[in-house]
Order: sequence, then structure tokens, then C-alpha cells
Amino acid sequence: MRQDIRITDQAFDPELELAGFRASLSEAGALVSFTGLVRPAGKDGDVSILSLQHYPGMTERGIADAVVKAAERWPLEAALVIHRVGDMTPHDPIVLVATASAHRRAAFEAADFLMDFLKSRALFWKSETGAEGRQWIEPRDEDYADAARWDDS
Amino acid sequence: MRQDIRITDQAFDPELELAGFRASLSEAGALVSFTGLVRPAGKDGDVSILSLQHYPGMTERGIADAVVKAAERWPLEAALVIHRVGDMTPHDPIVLVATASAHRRAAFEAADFLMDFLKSRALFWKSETGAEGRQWIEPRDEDYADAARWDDS
Amino acid sequence: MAQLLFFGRLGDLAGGTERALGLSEPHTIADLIGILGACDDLLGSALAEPRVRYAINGAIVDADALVEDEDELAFLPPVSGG
Amino acid sequence: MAQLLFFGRLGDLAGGTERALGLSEPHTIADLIGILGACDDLLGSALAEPRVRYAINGAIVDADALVEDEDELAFLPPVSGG
Repeated sequence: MRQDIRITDQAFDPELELAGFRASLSEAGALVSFTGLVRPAGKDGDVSILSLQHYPGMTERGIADAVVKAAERWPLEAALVIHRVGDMTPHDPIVLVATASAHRRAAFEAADFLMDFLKSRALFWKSETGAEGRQWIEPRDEDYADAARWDDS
Repeated sequence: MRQDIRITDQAFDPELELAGFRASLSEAGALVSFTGLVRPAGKDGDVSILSLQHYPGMTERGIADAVVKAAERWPLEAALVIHRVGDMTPHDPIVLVATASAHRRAAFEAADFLMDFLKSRALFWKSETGAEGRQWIEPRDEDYADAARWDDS
Repeated sequence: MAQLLFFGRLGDLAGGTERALGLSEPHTIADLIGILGACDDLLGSALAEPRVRYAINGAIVDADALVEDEDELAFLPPVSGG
Repeated sequence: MAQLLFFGRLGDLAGGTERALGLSEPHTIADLIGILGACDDLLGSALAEPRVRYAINGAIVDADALVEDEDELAFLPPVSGG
């Protein structure tokens, strides 16, 4: 399986990346993508800046391990993970995950699995800055529950 | 919820459509897309042409009903369905489904649901033309099983 | 004239996706399949297969539904999705 | 010098994401938290919270792991994903 994992502090263009990903495919009939966008409404009213911090090296290795697990579990032709760090404003793309497989079920489940990993286990720390100042965010219980779906099955 | 449903006999550009879809969003934090591509390997060896037939009017109404069901079930900001008909060759995009919601679970499940509908219940008839001539295709048992997942829950 | 539409492999058997049929009085779909089958066994039995559904003017109906002149009757074999 | 890294809200408490600490001999992470806590109660108790994980040179370890001079010790509070 081909894989492409990138963490960047620069804005990226999800559709440009997806076009390149699709052009790279030779066998797949199914391509699933997830794009995460900075939402305008935060917990304490409007968010002006969302900031993501990572641990260079260790964060990438954790994502690479999750991609390996996905490839062991589903027959993927290729997987792409791009994750933004640093300061972002509403509507900015934060994360892009794309998976390609012969059939759609594998592509859907692998993308879902990778997003659950990124949301609850990858080494990212998020803060939101709004009218009330900066606030660090922790995962929602929902995120832990989503990730736990893959643990024993 | 905004919806955009199109059946076309012209080639379309999935990433261009996705860029437009993303630009239309105001609240969503999660965008899931599925792109179906003509696979080079068919049942009887290589496929040179895949052809899709639909029942104009009735096919569109069936898809519109499925989109309404998805919107009743998941809090979606927008949904996009583009389906190609006519003759296609390997690697051509056949179908694009995109869903956008505040959170990722709704976007994933709604896209998955719509694809299951399109694969097993929408009024499309598919034939593959290869070295052995034209052959009409019926859904795999897997497609019926996938669609049945949504029936009672 | 009633318009008959044959989708998927039924179009191959019918020798085309559309056929016009003048109906002086309403007939059930089952009757029409019998008439078509009298001229063409293979087509008649394919149209009567249990997995084939019928639609009159875009609405799914049973084989005992009446087709009138000016109606559009579609024969829908199992679909095979995108 | 050992490099200490404080992620997320721990960086706010530590007054920065990095701090260098000369270690003439190896110390357990628990001991180092005690030393840091002696100067700064709030930081000490935040670092000792059960949900905070520790990594030495990029590998997750327990609080009784030994940190040597030249090691990189990271304090990892609960992550908050993409």
C-alpha cells in the first residue's frame, strides 16, 4: 500500500491533494475522503483562532502506526493523511484523510478508523482563542467512544 | 439542508465539484466524500466500456427520497450526489457523494447510507463490455446486505 | 399508444428499450406480458420473472395493475447500482 | 542537559514549552516532578495528574523511568485531536 503522511504548518488545498491522490490510483474503485474544517462556533461563542500543537517526530510515528494498522485490516491501495498544525481561522481545512480500495466498505471503514485515531489518540493539543481568551480543549467522550469501536473487533 | 442531485451523461470532475461543495458550507466541521471509479478489472477479464442506464425522472426521484431520509436521520448542512450514466472507460468517475455536518459521525454515516442506496436500490442498470462482449451486471449479495444495515435501526 | 420501456437486459431481449403499443381498452400488466410472450417466449418469461418490477407512469405497481392507452409502462429488472 | 517538553496546557503552567535541566545523575520522572513541584506547586501537581503521560526520547514510559542528561523528557496531557 502507498501511504503519504504529512504534518504541515502551511495551509493546504484538500481538493488539489485529492486530485493528486486519485490520479495515483491504478486499481481502486472506491475513494473515501474526510475533510475537517475549523468550525466558526466554539464552546464559548465564536472562535477567532484555533491552534494545534504536535510533538514533531512522535506524532508522525503514531499516525504511521495507525496507517499500518489500517492497511493490515483493510485491503487498501493507498492512504493519505495531511494534518495542519499552528494557527488556523474558521473554515480552514485542519485535516484530510483519504483512503482507496477496490470496494467501498473497506475505503469507508479505513477512513473512519483513521479519523477516530486522529481525533482521540494522535498527539495533537488544541486550543481555541475567542473573546474570552485562549482555552485548551480535550477530546469529547464521544471521541473516545468512537475510537473504542475498533479496539476488540 | 441544501441538496444538489445530478445525473449526467457527461464526464465530471469530482475535485472541482468538491471544491464548490466545500465553499458552500457555513457551519459544517466535517465533510465526507465518496468517489466511485470504473475499475479496470471486470468479472471476465479487462473491461473496456462500462455503461450505465437509468430511468429519467424516476431514478432522480428515488435518489431525492434517499437524500430526504438521510437528512431526517442525520443533521446535515448539505448533501451532493452526482451520478454518471452512459458509456465510461476505466478510471472514469462514476459517482460522487458528499455530505457535510457539524460532526464527523453524521457525515460518515450519511455518505455510507447514500452509497448503499445508490449501489443496491437506485434505478441504474449496468453493463460491462470486454473481450467477451457485453454483459449485464446485477448487485452483489454484499450490496444488498450493506443496504439492509439501515432498514430497522 | 402506451409506451413500454425495457431496462437492462430486458432491452436486449425486447430488441430495443422502447416499444409503442396501441390499447383499445385497459389491460393488466400480466395480460400484456401474456400478449408479448405469445410472440416471443423468451421475452415473455423474462418479463414475468419475480425479480422484475413494474412501474406505470413512474410509480411501482403490481402485475394486476391496469395499463391504459397513453400510459408509460416500465419493466425494471434488478438494479445494479453506481 | 536534559530537555523537558511541556505540551498543551502544561506549557502555559511551565511558562514555555521547553526547559533545559542539568542532571549530574539519573533521576526518575517522579523525582523530577517533585523537584519541579518544589519551586512551583501548580506545575508539580499538573505534571503528576494520572492522565498525563510521559515520553523519554519519543517512547512512552512510566513515572519510575530514569531520565539521564541528554535525554528528552516530554509531558503529554490528554490529546485533543484534529
